[in-house]
Amino acid sequence: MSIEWFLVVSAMIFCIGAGGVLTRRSPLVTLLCLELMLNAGNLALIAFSRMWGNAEGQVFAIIVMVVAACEVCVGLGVIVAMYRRRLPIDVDDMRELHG
Amino acid sequence: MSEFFYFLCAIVAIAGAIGVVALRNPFYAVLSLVCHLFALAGLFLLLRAEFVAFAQVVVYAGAVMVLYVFVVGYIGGDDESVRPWDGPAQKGVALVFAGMLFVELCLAILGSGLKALDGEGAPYQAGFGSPGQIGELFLTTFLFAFEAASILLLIAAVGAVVLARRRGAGRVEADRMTFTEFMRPIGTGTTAEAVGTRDGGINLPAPTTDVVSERGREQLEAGRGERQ
Amino acid sequence: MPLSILIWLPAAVGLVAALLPRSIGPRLAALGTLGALGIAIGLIADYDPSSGMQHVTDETWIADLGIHYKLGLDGLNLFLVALTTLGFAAAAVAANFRTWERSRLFYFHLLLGETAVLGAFLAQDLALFVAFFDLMLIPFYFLAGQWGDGENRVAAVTKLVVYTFVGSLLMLAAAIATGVMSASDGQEVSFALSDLRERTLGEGTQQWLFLLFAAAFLVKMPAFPLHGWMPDGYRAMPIPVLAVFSGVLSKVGAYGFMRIVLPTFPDASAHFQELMLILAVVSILYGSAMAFTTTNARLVVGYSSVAQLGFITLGIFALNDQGAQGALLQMINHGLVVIPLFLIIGVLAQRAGSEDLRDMGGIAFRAPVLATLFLIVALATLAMPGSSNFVGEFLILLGVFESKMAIAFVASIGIALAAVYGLRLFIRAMHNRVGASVESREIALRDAVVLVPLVAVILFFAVYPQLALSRGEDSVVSTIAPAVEVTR
Amino acid sequence: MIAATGPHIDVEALSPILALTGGGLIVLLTGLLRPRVVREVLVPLLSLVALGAALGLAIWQWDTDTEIIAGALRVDTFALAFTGLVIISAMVTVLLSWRAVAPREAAHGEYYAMLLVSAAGMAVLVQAQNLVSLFIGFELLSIPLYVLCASEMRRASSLEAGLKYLIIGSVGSATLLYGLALIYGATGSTDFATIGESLNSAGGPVRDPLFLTGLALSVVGLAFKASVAPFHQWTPDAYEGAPTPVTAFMATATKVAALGLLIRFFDVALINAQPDWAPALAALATITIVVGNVGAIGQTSLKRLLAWSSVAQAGYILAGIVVGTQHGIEATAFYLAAYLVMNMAAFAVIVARARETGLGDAIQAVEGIGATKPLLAWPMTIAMLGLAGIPGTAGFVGKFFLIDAAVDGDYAWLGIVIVVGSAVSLVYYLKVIAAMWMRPLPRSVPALAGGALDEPPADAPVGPRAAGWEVVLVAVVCGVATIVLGIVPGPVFDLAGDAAASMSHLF
Amino acid sequence: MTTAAWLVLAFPLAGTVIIGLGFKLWPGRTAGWIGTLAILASFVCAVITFLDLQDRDEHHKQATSTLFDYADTVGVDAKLTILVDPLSVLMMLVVTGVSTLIHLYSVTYMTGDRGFNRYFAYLNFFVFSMLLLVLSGNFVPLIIGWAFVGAASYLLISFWYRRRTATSAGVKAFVINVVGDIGLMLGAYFILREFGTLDFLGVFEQAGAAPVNTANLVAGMILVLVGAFAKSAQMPFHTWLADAMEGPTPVSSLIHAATMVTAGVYLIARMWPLFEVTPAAANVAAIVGAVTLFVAATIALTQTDIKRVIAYSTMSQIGYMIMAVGAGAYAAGMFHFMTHAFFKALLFMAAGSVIGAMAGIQDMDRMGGFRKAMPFTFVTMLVGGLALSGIPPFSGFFSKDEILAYTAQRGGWFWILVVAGYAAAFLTAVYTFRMIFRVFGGEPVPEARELEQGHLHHAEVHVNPTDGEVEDTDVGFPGPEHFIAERAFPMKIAMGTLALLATIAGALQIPEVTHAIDSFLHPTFEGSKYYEALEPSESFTFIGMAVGAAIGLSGIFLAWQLWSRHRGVTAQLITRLRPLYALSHNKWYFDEIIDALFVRPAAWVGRFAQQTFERVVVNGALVGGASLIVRAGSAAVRAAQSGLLRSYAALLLLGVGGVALYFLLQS
Repeated sequence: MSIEWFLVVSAMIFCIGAGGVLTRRSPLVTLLCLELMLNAGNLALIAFSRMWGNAEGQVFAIIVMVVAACEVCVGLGVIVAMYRRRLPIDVDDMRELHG
Repeated sequence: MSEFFYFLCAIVAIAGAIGVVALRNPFYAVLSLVCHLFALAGLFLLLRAEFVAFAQVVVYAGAVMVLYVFVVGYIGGDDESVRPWDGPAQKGVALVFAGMLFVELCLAILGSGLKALDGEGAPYQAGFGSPGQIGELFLTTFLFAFEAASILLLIAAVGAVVLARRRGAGRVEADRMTFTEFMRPIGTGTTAEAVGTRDGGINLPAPTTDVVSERGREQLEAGRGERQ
Repeated sequence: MPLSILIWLPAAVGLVAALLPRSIGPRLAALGTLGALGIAIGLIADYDPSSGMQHVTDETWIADLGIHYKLGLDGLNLFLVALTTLGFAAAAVAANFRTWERSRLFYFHLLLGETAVLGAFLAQDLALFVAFFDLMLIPFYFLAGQWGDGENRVAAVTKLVVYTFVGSLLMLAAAIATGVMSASDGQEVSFALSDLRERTLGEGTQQWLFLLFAAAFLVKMPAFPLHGWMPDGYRAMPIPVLAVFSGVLSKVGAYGFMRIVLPTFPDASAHFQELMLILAVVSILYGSAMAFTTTNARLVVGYSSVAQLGFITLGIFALNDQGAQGALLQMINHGLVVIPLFLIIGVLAQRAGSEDLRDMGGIAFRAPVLATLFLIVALATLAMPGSSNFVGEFLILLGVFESKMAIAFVASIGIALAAVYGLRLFIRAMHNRVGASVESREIALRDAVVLVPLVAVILFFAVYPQLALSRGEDSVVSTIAPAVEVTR
Repeated sequence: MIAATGPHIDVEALSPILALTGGGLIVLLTGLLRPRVVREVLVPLLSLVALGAALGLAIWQWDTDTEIIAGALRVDTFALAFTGLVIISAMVTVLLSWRAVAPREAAHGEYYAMLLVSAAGMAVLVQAQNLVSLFIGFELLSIPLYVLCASEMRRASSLEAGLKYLIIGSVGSATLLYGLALIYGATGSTDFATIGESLNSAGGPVRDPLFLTGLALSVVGLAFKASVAPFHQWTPDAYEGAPTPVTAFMATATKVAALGLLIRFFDVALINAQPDWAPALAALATITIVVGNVGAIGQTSLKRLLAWSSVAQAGYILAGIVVGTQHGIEATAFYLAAYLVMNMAAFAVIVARARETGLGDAIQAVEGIGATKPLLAWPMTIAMLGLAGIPGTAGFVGKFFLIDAAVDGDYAWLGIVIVVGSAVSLVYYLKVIAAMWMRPLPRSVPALAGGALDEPPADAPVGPRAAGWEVVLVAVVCGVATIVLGIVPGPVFDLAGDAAASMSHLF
Repeated sequence: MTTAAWLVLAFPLAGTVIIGLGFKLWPGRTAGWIGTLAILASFVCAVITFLDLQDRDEHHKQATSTLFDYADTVGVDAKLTILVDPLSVLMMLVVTGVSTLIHLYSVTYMTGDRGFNRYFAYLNFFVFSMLLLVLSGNFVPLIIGWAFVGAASYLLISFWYRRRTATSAGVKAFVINVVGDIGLMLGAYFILREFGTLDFLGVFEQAGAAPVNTANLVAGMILVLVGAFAKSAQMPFHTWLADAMEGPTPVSSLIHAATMVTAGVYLIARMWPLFEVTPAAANVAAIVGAVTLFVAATIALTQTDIKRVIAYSTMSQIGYMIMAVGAGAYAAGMFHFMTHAFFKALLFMAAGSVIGAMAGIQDMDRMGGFRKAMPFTFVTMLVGGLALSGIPPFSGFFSKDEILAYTAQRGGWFWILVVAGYAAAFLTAVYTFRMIFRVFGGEPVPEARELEQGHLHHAEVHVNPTDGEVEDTDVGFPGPEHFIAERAFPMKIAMGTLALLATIAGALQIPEVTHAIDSFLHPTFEGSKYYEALEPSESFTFIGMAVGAAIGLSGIFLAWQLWSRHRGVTAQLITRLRPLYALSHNKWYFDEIIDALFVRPAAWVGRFAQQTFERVVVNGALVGGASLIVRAGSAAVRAAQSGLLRSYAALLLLGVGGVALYFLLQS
């Protein structure tokens, strides 16, 4: 299996994630889409690390996992806080700030 | 064999991704993400990244997703309502943009002059991607990243607590107070309380003058009025 | 050194005055301006026409950019400096006879303005000039915005500032480009005018730089059709401020042409000569036409200034000695007449309760002194032979006559038109029947205190314009020499 | 079995970052103590101390030029200069936050800890020497900011700002990540030095689509943080929603870090490809200047206005990077310093007025203060004039320097774009000045002479209150600094010169 | 000798300053006497200068003196120089002399006017300016004097500035004079370019050598002529003169009859060396003079305002002079200038006296039968009239006929001019005696009767004679009192003296008998190709004189027939010759033409600029357009800032795509 195949898959996942951010209104799901994008990055990293035969990519990937986890928990924290304030959990309703 | 395995994982991964984007119910979306992650781990294995794959399954598909499920459960995972304005148009736009990006990325990947790209990759030497190698890298070359990541995790946790901890109505904390009052410990709303050890109930609706007060609003309206 | 003192004295005094109690501050400010005037007169007295640039100060300001704090006095700016100090002194004294709320702030801004204008006139470093040129406007923004007349003064003055800054900032870019591009590789970048003169730029470069500079200066003057800010802006300003603004600041633009554009971009100046001349002529005719149709006394003077600065531009772009000399003299003259004109209009507005010519009239009989002063100023404004303004226009038109005869003929129409609006202003205010709500009163002593000296200066120059001409001649000729060379 | 031997750690060079992170942890722990005096006095004080220490160490290390921790970071004058700017901005932020609402809401210890860590992240970012530390620094910077944005949890708009910033920000960092991945793929290394070698080596992938795309994506990620159009849209919302001190921090420090990294990226690593990327950057700069300036017109919220203006300013600064000359770097560094003081003065005044009136950051809050509060009115005026680039202020010299660099690098037209933008910007800067000096004091707003309180409005737990001396102090100091930088820029120029010089011999 | 000349200038100036500064102090008529004395003193100095000049030998009757450099820079030598030679001395004498008498006249005439002091300040200022004009030896002072007299005339025309008619007339006069100044200035440019100096003597020396009719010089001299025409009310710049009658009568008599309006004649005579090398320009002068003298005469026939009649006759007489100097008959021109100064000033004074009797009314239709009531005025008016109509032995006879004779001597088409001259001479006699008969002949009007009873008529309410508007009583000038020669001694002296001069002045230059003027002026015109050459033959001269006398007498006879013997015939004539009458009565429609050609277009342009251009282009396109663009952009950008997170993300992705695309294209 040549590396390109993996890369194409990762590119596809990345774009799907991006598309998800554009389509989904629930911030929860938006966060999931962000996860997708990061994972696409991970896949690419791993593929390249395989390609060059050095493990730097894998290390990077692990760091990315950490980062992803952090983003998730902060993101969820905000969502919960909004829920506590009885705010609608819907990105289209967050329009107090505009113009 | 590996081809079959590759296609299996790839298809599942992509399907999972699509599921995340497509399924209206957040709960299902999470589940399909989990599938996606498993498939991805498979791909990692194909790329000889055993440790990463392992971490992926344990940390990611395990821990993180559980967190998700909790939150979804907490705030109620009911379906997204369909709004009149984000019908096909919105999806179309999304499709176009994502598609454009995909095309560009493919151009980049396939158009690249790097020979290695359509090779199997560098010859495999033992221990590649093994926990040992990764760990060594973490303790040598990427020591700093490793430490920094720990700080990052810490601060993220703190942040999450700050954001998500409970708050009830409490007594107003005056802006000025006597010295003794000032020195006397009271409910402060720190992490300590957030995790509910002591007098967690007492929280302070702190002064909100940075917020536009009602009276302020009236004045603003008045102001706008006389400007127009 | 004396130049630095002259420049910074007003700002310093203004700062001190702003900290002193209300009773003393304004008086001190007026004294400060008078002090500056004194210094300027001293400079005229010990000026030596033969020996070029004098009292030169040259300190490195920003070494990394090759910007110097370089000042110098020569025949070109000598009398303009004097005019500036005179104008601001008049304004400060006149203002002292009125009460302003937050008066100390008022004088602070006024004197800051004086410092900026003096700096612009005395700067011998392009970057320094640009800095002062841009700074100049800000105090006037505050003056007009806070103490101005009219309901929508803020909008008007904002328009003024933005409009003029479009020009000024374009000039900023052009100035930097000039400095950088003129430094051929190996040379240290320098903005000193003397260096820029030596380092000639390519024809094409000169041309677009010229246009940017011209934009700034024409807006500042203002010249047709870039005077859009003028009507509202003039209406918005308090009279003493307006007097200096129109009398002094507008000259900086014309001065810039002579000091910077002609020596630095000689080829471009020659290339755009016709364009500028035509623009100037149109300004003259258009300004005059507006001046004898508008009924607001301020705007009559405002538009007449457009015409007068048209004449000055004409003289500058005659690109010969006569024209330049005339332009320089005319700058001084116009400043000298416009300042008292606006002060008089202030007095008239008090009498008539409005600045509209239709509401004025007939106060000459009860106010003969005012009428006489006004008459002298009016006749000087319309460049009646025997006034210094006439000498200025005589030289200007002579210059144009020598270079582009046809334009001289067209421009001379402007003189006749000037007679029309000049007399119209005077008669509508002074003669005919007494206006309905006009209170026919003689000029008050406090107004006379300011006006009489100004008129005296006008009369002096009318009798002996040679004073300015002889002092200016050498510097003017040598400054514009590069451009003259090109046209030959 | 491989014997793992840890790399040598140059503690001296690392010390500024250590001070920041360590300080963050200490503050966090101190915040757990309960007496109010601790939370409201000791914690900010400790943060200031930590920052001060970091700044001192940075200055102490000024002339070092080494790679530390196995090439994870590069500590050189440039990095230290930018770190210093970040730290200063953080110190000001601490002062502005002292009596603000946000820390009480988010609990003081946590609030200041996050501030410090974020600052540390920025320091890492500008010192990063390989892709991994770059990315980690990027996240270390962002994640605390997400939280800080949302930290005024009683205010819906604060949460909204937080979530928007978080989601868009994460998209940005995902893009960055993918870009970095591609770069790694194209060069086979995460270490800048190695990347640089492979790029400059004959037949290197400089023109390889894989690499260029990676470059594009990472540029976007960074441009996003510097709020360069068209990646600016989070800026106004986040700035308006966030607590004002946090806004001040984001507006200044984040820009410093992001642009610092952009400089390393383009003017050092990719300097050989300058003809390729310069036009794109120039185009982005133009768009940014235009969008920022027209966007700011007609805003009634001061924070929002400053947000748009910060977009425009980013455009100006980008011009310094476009030309890719040492002169340009110098100009950028100087302008960032000027920009920092000017904005801080403005934000300090906003904080003060928001506390004194119930009007939040609406422009009405500053109406008529010229007559009553010179100590606030003058700094604001100077800041506005400075941002507009009026002579006598740091802004003028900075712009002069930038245009000078642009012309010098044959981008004269960019210089003209800058000045046209500045001319337009006058419209809204003057609007603020006019509000302060040329409009009467709104009748119903309590004028607090010397912080004398009158009856607070019924609906606010604590009504209009004194601005607090430290805020006024910040305003005045920054105002004065703006003027001083405008008249004697020499010293700061020299520092910027050192910083730029230290870059020239990197790759 | 130049010192005396400087003093001539100094006294009137001093008078102006003294009267002006002390305008509040001077009681009663003091200011008037100061003014008169000042002029008298300068007259004395003029005489002294004259005597000095006479002492000099033929070839050194010329002196210049420079006070200081006025504007001496970059090749322009504008010095404050005076040139004293016979020509300027002659002018000096006449100007100061007549002025003295008119000041004297004014002292009573203006008594009671609330602007008495101002009046004399202006009048002295005028004399100063006029003397500066005639004395200056350099173009710049010449132009200055030229403009100063214009200003003075403006001030005095709109002296009664409560009258709109007066102020507008003043503006008209001033503007037309400014046009003249511009002409003079541009002419000076040409001369400067040609000869490189503005000094008269310098120019004249080189002029002799200059080639004939070079385009530059012709253009220059024609521009100079514009100046002369504007000042001397020659066509088409004459319209201001009639309106100038708004001024007090002595002003009309001094400025608009005796002195200022003849400046054009002086100028052409002064510039003779240039005109002789540019015959083309000189011919233009001669022709315009001829046309003017004829047209003006026809207009004068039908005017009913007594002052306007005299004004048009002034135009016509100046036409004669211009024709003369244009044709090269310099001495004749100057001679006629002198005699004209006498009798025309006299006529105006007499008219003033009549107006006084009519309590400010100037309309001849309401006059009549004053012969008995005011004999002195009648006699003086008669003397003036006879002189004007060229009846021997009155002065006008000799001067006018000399002009015609010399012009005829040029031969060729100049004969046409001569014919016009004789025709106009006839008309002159007619309108002059029309005036006299209508004012003094016929049935006495009530005012006359009242005066015969020994009481001077006073109107209870004063009205503006031009438009019948009631005078502004709050300020109340013109003064409530008015005077007639019969009752005011100073007026009598002034008029008497002038009457005497008007009678005998002709003796100075009787053909074949005396050549006083001729020989006196000779040094100035030394080297002129006409001055000696032009010498009409004896017989021709006498035929001319006979014809002239005959024409004059027949004109008077016709006038007697029409306005004294068969009154009322004129009415029929008018009905019969309606178009001619209309043409003449409407002054050949010059005002209307000029109005249509210049005034209206200018006003239209002004209105267009004001109402349309300023709004549409200057504010609309430039200011509004720019701000519109900016605001539109702002609206767009802020609309994009919708607050919708997903649209932000979309734009971000778009940006990503764009940037990525750009970089891909770089590969």
